[in-house]
Amino acid sequence: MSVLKGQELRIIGFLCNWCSYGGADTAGIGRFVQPTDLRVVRVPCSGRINPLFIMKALLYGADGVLVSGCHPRDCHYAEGNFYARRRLEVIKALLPALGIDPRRFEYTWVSASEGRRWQHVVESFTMQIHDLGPARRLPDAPELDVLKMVAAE
Amino acid sequence: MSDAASSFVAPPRPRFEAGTANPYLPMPATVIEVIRETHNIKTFRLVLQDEKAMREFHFEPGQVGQLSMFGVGEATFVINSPPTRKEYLQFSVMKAGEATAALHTLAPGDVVGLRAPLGNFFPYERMKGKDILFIGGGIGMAPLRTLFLFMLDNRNDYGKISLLYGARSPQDMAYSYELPEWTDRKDIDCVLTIDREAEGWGYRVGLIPDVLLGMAPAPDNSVAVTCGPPIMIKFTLQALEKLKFSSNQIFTTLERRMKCGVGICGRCNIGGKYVCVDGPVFSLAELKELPDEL
Amino acid sequence: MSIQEELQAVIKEALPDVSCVIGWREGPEPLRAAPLFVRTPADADAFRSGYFAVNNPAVFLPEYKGGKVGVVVKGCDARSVGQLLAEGLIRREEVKVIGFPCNGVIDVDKVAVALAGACDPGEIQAAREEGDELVLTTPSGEIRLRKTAVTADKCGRCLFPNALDADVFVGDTLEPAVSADDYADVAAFEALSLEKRMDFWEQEMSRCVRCYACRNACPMCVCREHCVALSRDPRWLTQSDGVRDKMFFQIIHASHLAGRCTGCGECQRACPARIPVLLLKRALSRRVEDLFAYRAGVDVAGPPPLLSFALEEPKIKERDW
Amino acid sequence: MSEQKIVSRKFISLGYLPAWLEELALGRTVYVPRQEGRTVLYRPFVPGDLPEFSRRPAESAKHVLFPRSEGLFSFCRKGDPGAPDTRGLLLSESAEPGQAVIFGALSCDARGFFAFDPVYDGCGTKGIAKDVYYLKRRENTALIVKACKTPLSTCFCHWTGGGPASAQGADALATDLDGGILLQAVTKKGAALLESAKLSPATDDQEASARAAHEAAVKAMPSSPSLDGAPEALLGLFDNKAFWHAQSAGCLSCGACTYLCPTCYCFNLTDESNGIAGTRLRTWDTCMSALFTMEASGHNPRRDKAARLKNRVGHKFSYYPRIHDGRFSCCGCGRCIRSCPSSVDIRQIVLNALKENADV
Repeated sequence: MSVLKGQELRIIGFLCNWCSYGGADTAGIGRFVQPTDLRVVRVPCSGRINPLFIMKALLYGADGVLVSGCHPRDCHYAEGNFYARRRLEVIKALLPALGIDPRRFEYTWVSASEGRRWQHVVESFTMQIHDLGPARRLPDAPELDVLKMVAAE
Repeated sequence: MSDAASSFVAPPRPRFEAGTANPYLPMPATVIEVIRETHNIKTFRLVLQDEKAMREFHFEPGQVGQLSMFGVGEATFVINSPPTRKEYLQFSVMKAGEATAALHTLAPGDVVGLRAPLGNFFPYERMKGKDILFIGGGIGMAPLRTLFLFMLDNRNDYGKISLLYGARSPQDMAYSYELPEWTDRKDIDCVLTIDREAEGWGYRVGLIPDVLLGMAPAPDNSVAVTCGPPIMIKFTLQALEKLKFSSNQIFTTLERRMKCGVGICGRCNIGGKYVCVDGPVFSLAELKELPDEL
Repeated sequence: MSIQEELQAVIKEALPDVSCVIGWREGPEPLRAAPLFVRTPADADAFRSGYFAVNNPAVFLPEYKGGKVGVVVKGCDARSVGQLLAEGLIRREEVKVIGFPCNGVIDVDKVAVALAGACDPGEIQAAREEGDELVLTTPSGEIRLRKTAVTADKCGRCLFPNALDADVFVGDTLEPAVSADDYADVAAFEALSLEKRMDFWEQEMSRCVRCYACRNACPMCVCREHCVALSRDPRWLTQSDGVRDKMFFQIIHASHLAGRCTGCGECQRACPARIPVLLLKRALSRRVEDLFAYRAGVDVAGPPPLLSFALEEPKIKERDW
Repeated sequence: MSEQKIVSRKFISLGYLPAWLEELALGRTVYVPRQEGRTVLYRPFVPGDLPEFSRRPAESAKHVLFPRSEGLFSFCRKGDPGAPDTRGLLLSESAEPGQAVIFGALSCDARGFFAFDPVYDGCGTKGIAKDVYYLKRRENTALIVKACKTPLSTCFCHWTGGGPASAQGADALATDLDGGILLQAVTKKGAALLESAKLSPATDDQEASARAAHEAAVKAMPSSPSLDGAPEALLGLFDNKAFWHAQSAGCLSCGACTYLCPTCYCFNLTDESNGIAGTRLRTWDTCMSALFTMEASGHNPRRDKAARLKNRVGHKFSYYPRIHDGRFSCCGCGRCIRSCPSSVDIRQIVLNALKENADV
């Protein structure tokens, strides 16, 4: 299963190095089939995730953003995910005020051993984003159109 | 209407003439050589890609150029090879900010943009027949190098030529590979100094202003040209005044954040003077006329 | 003695102890006061409080850190002072807070709406309060407006008309007009379809000129020239005139004010393009209040909510995938 | 008005105005004052809309000639698979600007371009460097200003050589009369715009009414102080830290004043790139920002807001007039005062400087 319903959407995942990235690895080693829309960015800890990463992704091209870290009380740095939990929960309130569907951003906790769970998270979130479809984007300045160019002949 | 209105004369409405050159468009240039001078200074030798433009490129010692790293931005550097040696145009870049850090990644064959020549230059015509004293500190040697080599290439036009060049340590001395040639020459007086003793250093030790006072150059029929970090300039100017150099005999170059390089974008002004067009070369007498905003 | 005269007297008394007292004076336009910096007793005569004293003087306090300064504050301004103190951005012993009961302040934009094209608000030559009315002298004669129609929205939901934590309080305390902030403005906006909400911002942000008045007028935006919006590396924003970048700056501003915004509305008032940027901050303030029962500048006893955590978060319902 | 020769005159009744604007908009962009949100701005005319004249625009019209952000040129790396060692680059200049008309600008807006003209025409460089982007737009844009009737409390155009009904720098002057607008062209470009069947010939009576309206508008302005000594006074106070500290106390270092100013012409150049292709942007910049003069080394000649405000006022009323025939680079529109969140009043600063200098 490479893509759900035809068009692949852009989903950005911010995964903590110690748990969720390991969990994704476990899922890979176990050859648990997952949709391919997700692009993973590995970060040291969910506490490292600047809420602006999420907002930047959503404004500049992502159709969905998924954050995953260690389960509460299991943070490699003891308390990073506790801070993250508050920040992520608060930043979510900005989405409806901007006219962005809040379901485009979710966060969850997956440990390194939870390969099955990771598969489930990716499937559920990808499905959720496909239900929402491609995100509307605010226009960029026309003077930046050139950035869409690639190398000249 | 008030007096102000009646005495007001509107400026002429400007006209656009077809074919007017675009002052913001850089000339593509190829890096032909990169020299690592010190831990944070690199020298780049460039040739313009347009061979005709390279042949006809004319500039004066002291003039600057805007080097473009496309995608990063521009920064201003003095052309530090003399107009008398035109196989390439040379720029020395100290790593400090975004643009200079990007420039430091250049390798031979890479393409940069160049807008040059910009700004004024050293009044070398007026310096003819005079004794010339160069005082350079660190990367401040770059603009002096242009004039220094230019004068060596026109050696007979000038009297005694002395160079006092200082840096923090031997490792911080740019153009170290050229120094033996300069110190060996009999027709120039070259004094090198570093701030603190270092192993294997065979020249002077001491801060530039102190060494300068020790050299005690005579001010008669002399011109001093100096460039370096602000604190060195400050004390060097004091030393020169102590040596009875008048403010008309002292020249220096100023640095400012510049963007357009052609007197339009408005940021490099000191009062009504724009460093990019009215400078970067100023005599101390001219500097004293400016508001104190360095 | 009027409140204003009493405040003038208090300012004069405070002066020997402080390098200056920050308050308000008459501005170049009748409807807009300007900040006043009282350094000598004579300066205090220019002090004006009241309906036109809109500016939040707390924005200047971090500049004066390291020396003692006085500040005259409305209730909303006092919340900014409180939050600056809670975050250690200013020191309690370095500020002398002078409070008074505030009856609300004007919103000049609402005057423009109320004038309904009769004249440009800039043409108003004089303004005075008469009971519940604002009397404006215009080139085409006197115009009377109901004050309720031109008072700032924030005053309608104000819970703290009396400066909290003031060293000196002048006058009798006022009862707030409401008992809670219901965030009706945020709710009303979020009742629109997602499409309409984004349309709204696309239209509004197209007016932004990127002057950053919203940021610089914000008492809690203390990074000033070190603002991430100006950073080239990482480059959060391009220099372009695009709506997306402009919107993203507002997101930066709002997210950096989450749990810190005291709702003074200076961002919105300062905006020369009249973009209602306070709305975004209020959406986050509502959330912070819901989750952590925290109101910036009021509930400042403990650490701010986003600089702390609880092992169990009773109000946070996590995704149970 | 008196100093300018009227080339042609026409009258348009209000009912025909939208049709005429639509006609002007054929092949051109017509900018008019337009209500957006709670403010009025110069925006492209939309057929069916009427220009908003009950309030004066919060911004100046300078963005028509000097966009907030424009790509000067784009660059693209050349890939040559045959010769992977050669690294080439393709530069392309941005497209030519189209024709534009600004209808209903204020007199001060038109005069604001006087500050740009000599600088962008290369006077500072003796004509070596001409800003082709600005000059092309200046050439391609016609300005029809509309005479003001009453001053705002922040207006001071007459301090700087202008007036509420001045046509200086404009191509035509529009004046409200009963039932319509009198249009008086003062340049050939303006006269060409008035060649339209939607306009009717104007009468001497209409011109007399307009003249009376202009005179009334001038009379409505409070008297103007002499600013003759301002350039020297401001320079004389350059090192007076206490003076500038006091003047700038309320300044928030934002860019509202400079971005709304019709005469502020400073800009920044930056690159945006995707690694392969990119563009060099010219964007408005503000001397009120600490980054304006911040050097890569960290040295900043204008570190505090007092130094920066001094530069803004000094530039407008001292440095600029000293190198540009005594003309202030201020047109007295008062937008910097009106839109300043702290109501910093540039008039008052100049007057304070004159007073302070006289006291010394």
